[in-house]
Amino acid sequence: MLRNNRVVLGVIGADVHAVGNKILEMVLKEAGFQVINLGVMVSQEEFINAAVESDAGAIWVSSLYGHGEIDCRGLREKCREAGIGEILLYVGGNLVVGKRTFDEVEKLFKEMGYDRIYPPGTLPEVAIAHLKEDLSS
Amino acid sequence: MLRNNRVVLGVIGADVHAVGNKILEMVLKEAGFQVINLGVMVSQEEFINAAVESDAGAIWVSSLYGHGEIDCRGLREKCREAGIGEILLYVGGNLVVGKRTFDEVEKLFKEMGYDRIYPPGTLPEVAIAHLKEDLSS
Amino acid sequence: MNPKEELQNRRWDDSRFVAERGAVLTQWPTGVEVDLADAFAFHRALPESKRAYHKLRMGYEKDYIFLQPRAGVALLSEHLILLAKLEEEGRADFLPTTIDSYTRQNRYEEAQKGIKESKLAGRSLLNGFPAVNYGVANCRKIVEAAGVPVQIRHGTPDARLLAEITLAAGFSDFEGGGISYNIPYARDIPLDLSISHWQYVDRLCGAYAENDIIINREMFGPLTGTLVPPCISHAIGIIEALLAAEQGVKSITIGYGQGGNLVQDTAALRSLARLGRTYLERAGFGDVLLTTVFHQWMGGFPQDEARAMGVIAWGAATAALGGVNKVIAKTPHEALGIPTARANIAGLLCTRQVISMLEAQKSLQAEGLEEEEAIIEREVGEIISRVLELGEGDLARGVVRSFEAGVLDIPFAPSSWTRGSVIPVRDQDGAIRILRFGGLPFSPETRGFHRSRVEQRGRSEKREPGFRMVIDDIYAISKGRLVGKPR
Amino acid sequence: MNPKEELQNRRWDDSRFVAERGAVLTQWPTGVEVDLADAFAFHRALPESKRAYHKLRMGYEKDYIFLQPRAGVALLSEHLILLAKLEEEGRADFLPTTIDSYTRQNRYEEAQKGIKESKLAGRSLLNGFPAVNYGVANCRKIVEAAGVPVQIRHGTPDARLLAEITLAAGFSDFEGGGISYNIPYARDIPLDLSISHWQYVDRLCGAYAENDIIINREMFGPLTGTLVPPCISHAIGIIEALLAAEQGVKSITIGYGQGGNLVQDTAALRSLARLGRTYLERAGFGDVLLTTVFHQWMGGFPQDEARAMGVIAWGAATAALGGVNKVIAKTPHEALGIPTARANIAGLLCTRQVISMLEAQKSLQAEGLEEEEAIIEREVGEIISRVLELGEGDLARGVVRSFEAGVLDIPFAPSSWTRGSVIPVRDQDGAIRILRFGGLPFSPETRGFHRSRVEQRGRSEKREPGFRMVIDDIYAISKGRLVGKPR
Ligand code: B12
Ligand code: B12
Repeated sequence: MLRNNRVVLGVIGADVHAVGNKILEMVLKEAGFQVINLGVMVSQEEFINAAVESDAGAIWVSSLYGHGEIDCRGLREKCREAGIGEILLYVGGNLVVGKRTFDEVEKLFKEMGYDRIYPPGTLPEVAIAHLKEDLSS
Repeated sequence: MLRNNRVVLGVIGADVHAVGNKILEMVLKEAGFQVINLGVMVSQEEFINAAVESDAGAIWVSSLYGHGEIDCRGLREKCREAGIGEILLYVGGNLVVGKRTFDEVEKLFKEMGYDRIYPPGTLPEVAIAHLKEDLSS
Repeated sequence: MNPKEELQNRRWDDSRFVAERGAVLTQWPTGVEVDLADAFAFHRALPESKRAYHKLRMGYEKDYIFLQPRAGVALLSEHLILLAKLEEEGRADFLPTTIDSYTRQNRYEEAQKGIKESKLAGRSLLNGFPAVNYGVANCRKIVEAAGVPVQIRHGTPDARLLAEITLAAGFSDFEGGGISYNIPYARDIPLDLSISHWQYVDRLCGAYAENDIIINREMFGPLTGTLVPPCISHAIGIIEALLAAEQGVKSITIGYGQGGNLVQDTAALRSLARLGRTYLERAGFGDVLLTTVFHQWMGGFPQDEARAMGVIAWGAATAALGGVNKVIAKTPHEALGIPTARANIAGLLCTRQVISMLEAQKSLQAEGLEEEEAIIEREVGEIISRVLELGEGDLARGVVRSFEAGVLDIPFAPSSWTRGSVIPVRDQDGAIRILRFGGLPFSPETRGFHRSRVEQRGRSEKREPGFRMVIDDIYAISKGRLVGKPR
Repeated sequence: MNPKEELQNRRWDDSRFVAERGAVLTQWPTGVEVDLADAFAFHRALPESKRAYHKLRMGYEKDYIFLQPRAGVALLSEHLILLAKLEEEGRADFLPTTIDSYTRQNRYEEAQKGIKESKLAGRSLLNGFPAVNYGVANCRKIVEAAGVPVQIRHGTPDARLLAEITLAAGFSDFEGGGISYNIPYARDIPLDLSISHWQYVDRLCGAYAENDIIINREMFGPLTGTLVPPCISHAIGIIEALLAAEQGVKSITIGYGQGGNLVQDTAALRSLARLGRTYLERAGFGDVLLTTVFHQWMGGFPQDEARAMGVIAWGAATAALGGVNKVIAKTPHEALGIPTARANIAGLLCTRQVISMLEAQKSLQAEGLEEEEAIIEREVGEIISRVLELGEGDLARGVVRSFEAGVLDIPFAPSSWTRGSVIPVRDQDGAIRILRFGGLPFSPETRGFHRSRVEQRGRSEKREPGFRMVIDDIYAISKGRLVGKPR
C-alpha cells in the first residue's frame, strides 16, 4: 500500500442504512486508510466525483436495502467514462432483494464489474485485508 | 352401532408411552364404548386374545416410539388365524422412525391390513366418528 | 414547507389543507383517482373486522396481543398471494403493505422502472409495494381481498400522496410521523418540512375522523433500531402522538423496539402506555384511543435461522410479559433479505406460540422493574419539558429547535438534521444506557445513574467504555449475545 | 433381584458384585469383551475435555450452561456421522448416544433384527443405537471420534450389561436410576428389582471411581414428562442421588423437566440444586460433585416447527433465568419423529442463542419466587421424611414401601408399580399443582395451598376442576397454550 490509500465510502441509491457505514468508516480509519465517507443515499455520480477529486484507490459501495441490483449497475462504465476505469470497486451488504445464494449474487456483481463482493454480515477486517493486498499488488 | 361396541386398546411392542393411551380410554368410554385397555407394551398375541375373548368390534393399536413398522406387521394375519379376520384394525401415533410424509406411512400400514391409520396428533374424536361409522355399516 | 406558513402545532385551516391538497394530488398521475366522498363510502361499507380502529379497540379491551408481519413486493398479483398466506397460514391479526424505498423517497419514476423490471425478471426487484404507482383502484384489491385490517408501513418523509391514495383505497391504518419517518429514513430533509408534511397526513386522517371514519395512525418507535434508549423513542413517540391528535387523529399507536433486557423492556412497555395516555389527557385529547406496539429486535440479526428464531421468541416473551397491544414480528430471514412467505409465517407462528404460552404469566413482576419505570418516566419528563420550553409553548417549533440543540437526538441516524452526539451502550445486564449525552437535557441524577451503570460494566470488563464497546454491542445479538464481548 | 439379598441402601460387598457380574456379562455374547483393567486404561488415556466429570466441574465453576442433544440411530456408521454434525454444526457441549427401545427392554434379539432390517432398508428402523449388540470395540469408535464427553441416554430398568459395555467403551456419563428408569419406562418390573439393578450400575461406577475414573451419573428428572409437579421429581432425583452416592458414585447430575411457568421453573431449578446438596451433605457425601440438568418441555409438542421453536426458546430462556448446569435440547421435529441432524442442530443453536442473550440477565428476581421455592422445599421435605420413616431408616426399603403406599407416585406412568393416583393440573398462572393427592404425605398447609390455587382456576374458568381440565392441560402446549382452555 504505497500511494492512494484513500477509500471513498457510501451507501448507494435511496438506501438509508447508516449503521454499517459508520462502522466501516471507523474501522478503515483505524486501519490507516484515509476515508471519504459520503454517508447514505449516494448516487453513482457522487461516488465518482469524490473518487476523482480525491484520487482514491478504491470505492466501497454498500447496499443493504435490496435495490442493489438496480442501483449498482453501470458504476464501472461510469468510472471508465470519468477516466478512473481501473479503480478498485468493492461492494457489500444485502445486495439483492430476498434471500438468494451468494454464488448467484457474486456472479451478478462480478459481471457488473465489481472486483470484490461481500455477503451479508462480512466483518470489515476481512475486506480490509483484501484491500491491502489489492492496493499493493 | 348395534352389537359389538367393544374396543380393545393398547400400545404395541416395547412402547411405554402411556399418556395418549389413558386419554383414549377415557374418551372412548365417554363416547359410550366398552373399552378393554391393555395398557402399554402389548404383544400382538395379547391384542388378539383380548379381542377374541371379548368379541370386540375393533382393535385400536397405538405406536408412538418409532418401532411401529416392525411391531405392527403381521397383526392382520394373526387375526385371520384366530378367526377374527374381519375385525376393524385402527392404528395411530408416531408410527415410523423419523419424520416421514403421512402418505407413505398410510400406504405402508394399509398394505399391512390396517383399516384406518392416523397421523400424529389426531384427536380421538376424529377416530371415534369413524369407528361409529365403520361399526354401523 | 409552504414558506408562507410557519411551523406550529396548530390544527390546519381547511383553506390551507385544500390548497396544499391540490398540489399533492398532481404529484403523480394516479392522484386524480382520489375522491374523498367515494373513499368514505368505501370505508363505511367495510366490516368492523377490517377496520383497524375497531379491531384495536376490541383487542385493547380484551387485553389481547395482536400480531402483524411486514410484507410487500413489487407486483400486485404477488402481493395479494403473499398477504393471503400471511393471513391464513400465519394467522396475522393485522396485515401490512410495506412500501418500496423509491416510493418512500417520492421517486415514482424509479418505482415504475422497478415494476417493469420485476415483471421482466419474474421476481420482485423492489423491496416493497409501490402503492402510489398502482393507484387507488388497484390498491383497493388489497383491502378487498384481506379479511383483517391492512396497514401501510413505509418510512416516507413526505407521505402525503401515499396517504391520499392508500386511505382512499380503504387502508385503515397508516404508519409514520414527522420525526420517526424522517431522521432514521432520510439524509437531508429538513425536519420542519417533514413535520409539516405529516401534519398534512394527520389532518387528512382528521378529515376522515370527522366523517366517522377513524384511521389509526401508528408512530415508528424503533427509529434506527440500534441501541436506542427507551427515553428517546418514548419522547419522540409521545410528541408525534400529540402532533397527530392536534390535527384531529382519534386513534394512535405508539411503539417501542425491543432492547433485549427483560426488565428494561417491560418497564419501557408499561411506561410507554402510561406516559402516552397522561400526555394526551393533559393536552385535552382524552378521547383518543391510545395503543402500543412492540417491535421484536430491530437491529442486526444472526444469520442462522434457528438462532434468529431464538431472537424472535425472546421478543415474543418480552411482549407477553411486558404487555402490549400489538407485536410486529420479525422473520428468520431477517439478516439476509426480504423474507419469503414461509419465513414470515414461521416468525408469526413462533411468536404466537410464545405469547399464548405466556399469557397466563403476564402478571410476572420482576425486581427492579419499578425503579426502571421511574427512571424512564423521569427521563422522558426531562426531555419533553425542555422541548416545550425551547418551543416557547409550541411543540412543533420545540421539536425543530430541540433537534438543533441536541435536546432531541437519535443515535446512528443517517440524517444531517439530528446531531448524532448521543452515544448509547449496554450496561452489564444488557440494558441500554447512555455513554455520551450530547445535548440531552438530563438532570444530574439521571446522568449519574447512566454513568454509574456504564462504569460498572467497564470495571467488570476491565476496559474503558468507548466506541469499541459500542461497536461490540451493535454486533452482539447477531453474534449470539446481548452484551458485546471485548475481542 | 437376587432373592438371597434383601434390598437395602448399603454399599454392595465386593463378593456380591463379583458374583452378579458373572451372570450379567453372559447375557449377550458381547459381554465377554468387557475387561475392567483395559477400560480403566482407556479412560485414563482420554483427555479431560472428553471426560464428563472434568467438563462438568469446569462448567460448574464458571457458571456455564452446557447444551446436549438427544440422538441415536441403528447403524454405527450413521451414528458417527450424526454425532459429528451435532458437535461441529450444533456445537453440542456433551454428545449423547440414545439407546433403542429393544435394548432398553433387554430384547437383544429384536435389536439385532432391527440392525439387520435397517441395513436392508438403508435407513434406521430403530429409535436408538443398540450399544449392547455392537459391543465394546465398536462403541469405542464413538468415544474416539467425539471431541467432547459422550453420555448414554436410555430408559432401561435393567441397564447392567449396557453399563458394563458402554463404560468399558469409554463413555464417561450414564443416565438413569432405579426409579426414574423404571416407573416411566416399564409396565411390570418390580421396583426392588430395578433399584437393585441400578445399585449394580452405581457400584460399577463406584469401582471406576476407586480407580480414579469418575463416571458421571445423571438421574432422569422429567419422569413421564407430563405435568409432573416439581416436588415429585425433586424427591425422586434426590433419592436416586443418595442411592448412587452410597454405592460410591462421585459425580451426580439431578434433573428437572420444564413445567412452563417461569416462576415455578426458576424456583424448581434453584431449589433442586440447593436441596440436592443439602441432602447429600447430610448423608456424608459432601465430596460428590452435584450438578443439575434442565429438560426443555418434555410433554406433547406442537407439530408446526416454528411453534416448536417457540417452545424450545422458552425452555432456553427458563434455563438461563433459572440457572442450571446443562440443558437437554428438544428439536422442531419433536411432535413428529426422531429428528434429523438438521432439526437437532436447529434446536441446539436456538437454545444457545437465547441462553447467551440472557446470560447477562440471570440475576432476574421475580416476585413470588421465594414463596415458590419455600413451597417446593417443604413438599420435598415432607415426602422424603415419610419415605425414610416407612423404610425404618433405610432409604431403599423406604422407596419400595412408599410407592406401595402412594407416598411416592408418578402421574401418567405406565408402571403397575406406581399407584397413579396423584393427579396434577395447572393453576391459573400455568404452574403445575395437585388436584388429587393420592397418598402423598402432605401437611394440611401444603394441601391447602394446592387446593386454593386449583379452586382459583376453577372459578376463573367457571368449571369444576376435574379430568377434563387435566386433559385440556395435557394437550395445551401442543395447541399453542400453557393452560388448557375449556372446549
Ligand atoms: C437496522 C435496520 C434498519 C433500520 C436502519 C436505520 C438506519 N438508518 O441505519 C431501519 C428500521 C430504518 C430500516 C429500514 C429499512 N430496511 Co432495514 N434493516 C435493518 C437491519 C435489521 C440491521 C442493519 C444494520 O444496521 N446492521 C448492523 C450493521 C453493522 O451491519 P450491516 O448494515 O450489515 O453492515 C456491515 C456489513 O454488511 C458490511 N458491509 C456493508 N456494506 C459493505 C460494503 C463493503 C465494500 C464491505 C467490504 C462490507 C460492507 O460491513 C458492515 C459493518 O460490519 C437489517 C437486517 C439485519 N442485518 O439484521 C435490515 C435490512 C437491511 N433492511 C431491509 C429493508 C427492506 C428495509 C426497508 C426497505 C423497509 C423495511 N422492511 O423496514 C427500510 C429501507 C429504508 C431505506 N430507504 O433504506 C432488508 C433488506 C432486504 C434485502 N436486501 O433483501 C433487511 C436485510 C431486513 C430484511 N431481511 O428484510 N432498516
Ligand atoms: C412424553 C414422551 C415420552 C415420555 C413418555 C412417558 C410415558 N411413559 O408415557 C418418556 C420421556 C418416558 C418418553 C420416552 C421415549 N420416547 Co417419547 N415422547 C414423548 C412425547 C414428548 C409426548 C408423548 C405424549 O404423551 N403425548 C401426549 C398424548 C396425549 O398424545 P399421543 O401420545 O400422541 O397420543 C394421542 C394421539 O397420537 C392419538 N393416538 C395415539 N395412538 C392412537 C391410536 C389410534 C387408533 C388412534 C385413533 C389415535 C391414536 O390419540 C392420543 C390421544 O390424543 C412425544 C413427542 C410429542 N408428541 O410431542 C415423544 C416421542 C413419541 N418419543 C419418542 C421416543 C423415540 C422415545 C424414546 C425411544 C427415547 C427418547 N428419545 O427419549 C423413549 C421410548 C421408551 C419406550 N420404550 O417406549 C419419539 C418417537 C419417534 C418416532 N416415532 O419416530 C417421539 C415422537 C419424540 C421424538 N420426536 O423423538 N417419551
